[in-house]
Amino acid sequence: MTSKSKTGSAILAAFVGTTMLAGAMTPADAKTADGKWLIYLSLSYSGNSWQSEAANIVKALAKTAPYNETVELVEVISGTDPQAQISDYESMIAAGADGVVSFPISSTALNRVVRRGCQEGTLFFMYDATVTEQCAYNVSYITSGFGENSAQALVNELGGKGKIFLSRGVPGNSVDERHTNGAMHIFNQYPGIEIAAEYYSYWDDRTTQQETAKALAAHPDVDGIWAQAGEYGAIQALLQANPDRLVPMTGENSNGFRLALANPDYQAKGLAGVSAGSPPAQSGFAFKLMMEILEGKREPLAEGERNIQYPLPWVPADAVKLCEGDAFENGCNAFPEDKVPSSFVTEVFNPELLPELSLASALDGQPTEGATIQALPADAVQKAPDAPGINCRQCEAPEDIYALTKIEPTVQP
Amino acid sequence: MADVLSVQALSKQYGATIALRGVDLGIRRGEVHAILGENGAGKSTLVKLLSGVVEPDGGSLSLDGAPYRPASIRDARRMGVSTAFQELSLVPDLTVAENMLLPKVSTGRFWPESLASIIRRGRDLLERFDVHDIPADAVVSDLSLAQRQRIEITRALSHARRLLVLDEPTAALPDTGWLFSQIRRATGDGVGVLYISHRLSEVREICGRATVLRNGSSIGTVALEGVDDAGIFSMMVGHRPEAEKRTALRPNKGAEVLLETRNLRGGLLKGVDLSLHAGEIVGVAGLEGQGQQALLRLVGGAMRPGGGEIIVGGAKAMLTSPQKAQRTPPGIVFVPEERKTEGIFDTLTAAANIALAEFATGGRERLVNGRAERLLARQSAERVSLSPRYLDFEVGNLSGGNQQKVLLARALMTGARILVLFDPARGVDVGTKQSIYQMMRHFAELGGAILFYSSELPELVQLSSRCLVLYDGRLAAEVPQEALSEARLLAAAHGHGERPTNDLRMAV
Amino acid sequence: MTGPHPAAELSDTAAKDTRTAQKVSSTTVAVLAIYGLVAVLILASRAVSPSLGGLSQIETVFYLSAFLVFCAFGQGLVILVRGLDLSIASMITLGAILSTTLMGGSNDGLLYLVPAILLVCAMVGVVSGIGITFFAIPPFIMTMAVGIIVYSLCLGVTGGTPRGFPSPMLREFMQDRFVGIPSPVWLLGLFVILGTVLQGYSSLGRKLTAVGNNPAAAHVAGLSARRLTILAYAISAACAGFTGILLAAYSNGATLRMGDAYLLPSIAAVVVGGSSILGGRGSFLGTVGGALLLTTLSTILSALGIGQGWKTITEGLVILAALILLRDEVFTALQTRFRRTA
Amino acid sequence: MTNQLAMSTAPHSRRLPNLKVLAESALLIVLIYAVMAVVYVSVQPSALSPYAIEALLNNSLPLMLAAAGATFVILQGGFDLSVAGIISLVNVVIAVMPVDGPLGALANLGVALSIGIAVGAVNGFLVAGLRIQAIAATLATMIVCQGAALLILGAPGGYVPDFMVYDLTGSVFGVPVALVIILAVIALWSLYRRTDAGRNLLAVGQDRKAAGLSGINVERTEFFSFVWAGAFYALAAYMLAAQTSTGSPSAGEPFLLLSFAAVALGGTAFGGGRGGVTASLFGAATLTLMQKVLFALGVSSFYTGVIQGLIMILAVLFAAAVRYAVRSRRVA
Repeated sequence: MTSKSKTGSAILAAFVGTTMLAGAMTPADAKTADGKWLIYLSLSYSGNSWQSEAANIVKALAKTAPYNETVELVEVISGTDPQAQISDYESMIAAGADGVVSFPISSTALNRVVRRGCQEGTLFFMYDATVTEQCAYNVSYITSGFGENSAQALVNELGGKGKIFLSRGVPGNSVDERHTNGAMHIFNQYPGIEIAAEYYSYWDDRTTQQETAKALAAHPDVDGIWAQAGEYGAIQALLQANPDRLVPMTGENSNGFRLALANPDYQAKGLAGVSAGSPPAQSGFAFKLMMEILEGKREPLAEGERNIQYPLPWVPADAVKLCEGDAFENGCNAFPEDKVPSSFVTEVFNPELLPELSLASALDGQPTEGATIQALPADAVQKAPDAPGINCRQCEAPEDIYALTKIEPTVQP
Repeated sequence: MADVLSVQALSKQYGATIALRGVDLGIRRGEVHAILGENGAGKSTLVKLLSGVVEPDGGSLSLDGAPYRPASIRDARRMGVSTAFQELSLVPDLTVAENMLLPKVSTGRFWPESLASIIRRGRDLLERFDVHDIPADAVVSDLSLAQRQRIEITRALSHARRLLVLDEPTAALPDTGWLFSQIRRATGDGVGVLYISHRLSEVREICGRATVLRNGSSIGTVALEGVDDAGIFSMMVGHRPEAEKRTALRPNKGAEVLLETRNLRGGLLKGVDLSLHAGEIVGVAGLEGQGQQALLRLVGGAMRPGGGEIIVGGAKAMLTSPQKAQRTPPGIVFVPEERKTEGIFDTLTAAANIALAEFATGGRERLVNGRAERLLARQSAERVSLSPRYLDFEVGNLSGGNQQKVLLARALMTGARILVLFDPARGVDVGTKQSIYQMMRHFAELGGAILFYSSELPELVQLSSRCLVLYDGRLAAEVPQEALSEARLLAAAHGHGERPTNDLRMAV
Repeated sequence: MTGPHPAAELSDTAAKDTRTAQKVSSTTVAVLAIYGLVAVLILASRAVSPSLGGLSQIETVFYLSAFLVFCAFGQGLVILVRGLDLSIASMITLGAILSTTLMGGSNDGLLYLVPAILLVCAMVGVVSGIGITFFAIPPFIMTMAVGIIVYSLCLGVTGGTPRGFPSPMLREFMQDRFVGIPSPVWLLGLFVILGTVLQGYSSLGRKLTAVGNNPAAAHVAGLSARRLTILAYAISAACAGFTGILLAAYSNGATLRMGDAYLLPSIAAVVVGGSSILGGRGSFLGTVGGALLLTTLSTILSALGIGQGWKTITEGLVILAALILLRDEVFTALQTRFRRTA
Repeated sequence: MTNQLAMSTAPHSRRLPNLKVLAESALLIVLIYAVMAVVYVSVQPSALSPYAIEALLNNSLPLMLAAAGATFVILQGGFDLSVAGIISLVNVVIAVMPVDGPLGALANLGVALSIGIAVGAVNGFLVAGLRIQAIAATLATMIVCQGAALLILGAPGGYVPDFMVYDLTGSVFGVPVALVIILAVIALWSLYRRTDAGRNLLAVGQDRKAAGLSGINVERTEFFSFVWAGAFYALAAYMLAAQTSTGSPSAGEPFLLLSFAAVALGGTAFGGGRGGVTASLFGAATLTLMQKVLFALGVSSFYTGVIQGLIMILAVLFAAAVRYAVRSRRVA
């Protein structure tokens, strides 16, 4: 490393920063020695399909031209301990990171270090999970109404009455709480809906399967299941308990669940519902957005405006369509069983925002051959509503926070 | 009556086991009172009750006329009763001074006293009781067993204002001189002493009266002057024992050599040549720390040699572990001195303890249950006269003597022809001793060979075909059976020229 | 022996104390008490939901506790030899990932792949055991470090997304019924019998117990304490791997964190089952009882209409109550009371 | 175990380290920490900036305090899983306490310590009073505390007084508050170790029976070890709240295994009798520093675990080797 080139790049960056970013933020001034942007990809744990797909997307994009020339991406896995992620963020800031694209382990514990990073000129882009620190960008679907919309879909399927299970996420987690609050907002309107059991499935297929099996022992006559991620496990538990009976259920985006929804055999047994929920594609969107801001192609947003909503994927049973190729093309939204594991989260693609990606990107972090980075559409950024404890600290949620966006009630309470 | 302690109808039960069923005794001020009884007669329980470790189920205790019911050791000490325990209650990593002062070492409650000051106070205490050769700042784990025992006794002395309980205080002491002078000083101050020992001679020397326990009951209190040894034994066991016979085996020089060592070194052992023939019992004598421990452990495979050779069954052998020793034909089995730490498996039944030898040596895994183990163990148990009904007991609940029998039975079970025993009859009662001697002779008669160390000279004289005397890690003398006498051994043990002390016992 | 010797008579006289070995050991009582507690819980669960307390709940409990029982057996053996196996979670993951990646959704090679996977897991256990015995590394650190290393390797090799499917045959096995009872429950039964024999009624079990009870004495008695300790860790790792294989078949795929949910419960099952955490004492039947108790409890709790906070508190309190009831002191007190009244 | 075997085969070399050597055992982990710090600083010179040091200390402090607490229990031969529960519970209680300013911080500290001590006392009662195996009893209390934490705060959030968030994680007269706390704990321990209570703690861990027969109140010693532990866990939760400026009902979970790893890394023997709080503090600091070193060395993130695991094993081996060398020199 020569001091000359370092100084040169610093000057260049400072120049770019002052001229193009109009002083809205401290310019990123520390590219790596070879003139690349130093970007960290900070993960919680890469322990399930969702996490690794999200990470792979960012890795694939960073290898896609022209980022393969201009971006040095360093991946860091911090485990499940917020203290470890705090330590890693500190290290990234100390190393002069230009940007950090991250799945934050805690919505609140990281605020201090994020704040400091912002002061040092590091851009923070959180995907999926969020932090309440206002200087960070949150790219997330959380505010898009997964809970209330999927709950309404289930209520519609059940005709407004029945015994249901709530298969929740991780206890004490703000995302789980938001989803469940949204769902309960709907369920509470229908006196005919009885919550027979409520259990935590840790967003994991296997845990969902075991917990659902336990609940089924007490309530074999359940009429429907409202599930967060891990939904494919619930189907397996239902089949285990009674191979001839399925019930309407809503869940997230696993390939297994989508295939099951589209399976006529399962439909005949009673399966119906909607696949919605958290898309790994958020990470790619966050990364591209961050790069555009870093490169000056896009104005940075003012603090307080940095909560960006990612649209909620919404695939009812009749809309499931198998993909022929290795990407979402022609409106397809699921893959054949032999291509991906059932736990594979299908929503890695977004033809508008992320046309660069293919299955190889999501599975192995490989760039799609011949693809180059396409600029995000000008209107790609959609502001997310305030959600206290999720993307802001002392703020008020809008009154219509649980307004339905994807579905209309077909039954009245 | 000037009884400092009076005990009436004392009873104690542990779960289903009745340990004491009615003990009466009284100890006068300034008296040394012996408690006699076989292992399992209830002596240990009595000690525990008096010292506040456990509380009685029934009966009454009074101290200087006032009811005495200690809830803890501290409680007992507060009332002037303190105990020197047989199993030694010293904390290994603390200094002598700290151990002396436990549990309240420091004078300040919240601000600690400096270690130097604690050691000074500890040293003063030691001086007060004429202990001059043990530094107060030594760490207990660095001390010899004998030194530790003296610290244990000194600590008890320092707390004893009314009653001093001494449970086998001489088990590891090389002589009784210091102990007895301290006891006399305490009794001179009016302290009553409860004295427990298996050694009748020393009991007669220091005690005036004795209370005999049998099966948890007190049989009676006698003035020791008025009763002979046989009479005491008969009270202890319920009938008169036959006179002891000296029936040592004739040495058989022509017999096959089972084991030889050449210039064997390691630990304190500086080079020993010995040979062990089939059919003989070779005793090892020596003062404390002359390398006897190393010799037996080396031969038993429980210690790695520092040099020299061991030849077993005619071939050079590397005895790297007790297992290796057992498996080297014709087989060597070692029974260590410390029953609790290296011998028994306390929560397993006696049968399981014995039968384990079969599983350790037999290579194949097999199914077992309690019955199978009992069957396996039964024969070996018979050879050491262990009553078969004890086979179902957890070994931890058995008396020390029966535990020792279990260990010997396990050793026999291995089928090894060479037995290496470290003080096999230490701390066991008369009856058990006889069973052990009998087993040893029988073992040798059947063509086995025994190498054993004993801290009791009479035992060596009585049992050995010949006796090796160690001094400073080397063989000082080999005494043939015809020349065996306690005086001869003692002289050799002191390195030939030195004058034997008056006391006839030696310690580990 | 020839003729009665005085010594023999002496000890016979001495033996005239009335102490008797307890015919029913306190361990047996404790084991029975756990199963009693499980039965009480199941019966009481009718109050929670009318569908509970029936055969289908018992079936669910057996089915779900099978996984816990499999890995708790290994944990129990390790605890028996005074150790602790914190690598269980990672070994479950390893077993699951190996089975899905190697079998790749086909039945070919099932017969040799399963033993091969178990062997690989056992070898990892041997590594832990060697570190613990020969290098005197505390079991806690050694198994935790090995667990972290294995997990990290799984993560690196799979890139975070384990691919592949379990063998269809295994998958069917997990779903099939035999004589009206799910096949895994039969497997559980077989495993419990084998485990009980191994730990309680075999020479190996006796040797392991001896090593755990008093390692120094075991060495002097001629046992290879080190080899036996290593063996315990190897068995534990293999059991965890076995659990992983079955879990992957149960949920049709492997995930990296699938073992986490079994670490603390495997220890809890062993300890609630009456084994001493200090080693040398314990029975596998007790551990099975502990696992059933924990699983039954969570089945009931999941049907209970209260918030998660209260559920968690209830779970803790019930475990606590079980521990208080299952103490040795309670049995001793009962025994004494019984003797006095009888 | 192997140690015991090796020693039992050669009783004449059976010399457990005395208190002097015990004190030295903290030096070992300090040495390991120093080596790691040198590596870290040489790779990343900016680590020596006052801010970096302050941040590192703040980051390490909660785990250090939790490990310090666990040490009290482990020294007497026990085991305390409740660390995860107590930290979660105290953490959320602080986050929902509507107080502010230095006095508010003090009130928080008072409440935190009360909870920690109370739960510790329950643990102590269960273990010392009812004679339930420590690992099982504390598992149950851990679960109960976690449930209570969920009741109090359903999701991360809440409010922590600014005084805690800024002043307690900052510096006074150029000295980081975290460092002051660490030094205070070290001072407290070196004092406590010499008091009767501290001596009894080690004595009970070394030989429970002998300690009892020496007149030490074993139950009382056990009981208070849990109380001390609870207090330290509470302190850890308090500093965690200050550092993260919020509460989380699952805040304690990562501490469960890490605090024991820290204690073991510090050389404190599981089973009791050997080790100390200072060593555990550095054990915990080493774990945190390891995270930094691995980052600085740029080890491929997928395989950080491999390096982490190996470092843990090597650190323990190194400490054991030094201890062995010291012992054999003493014997020779």
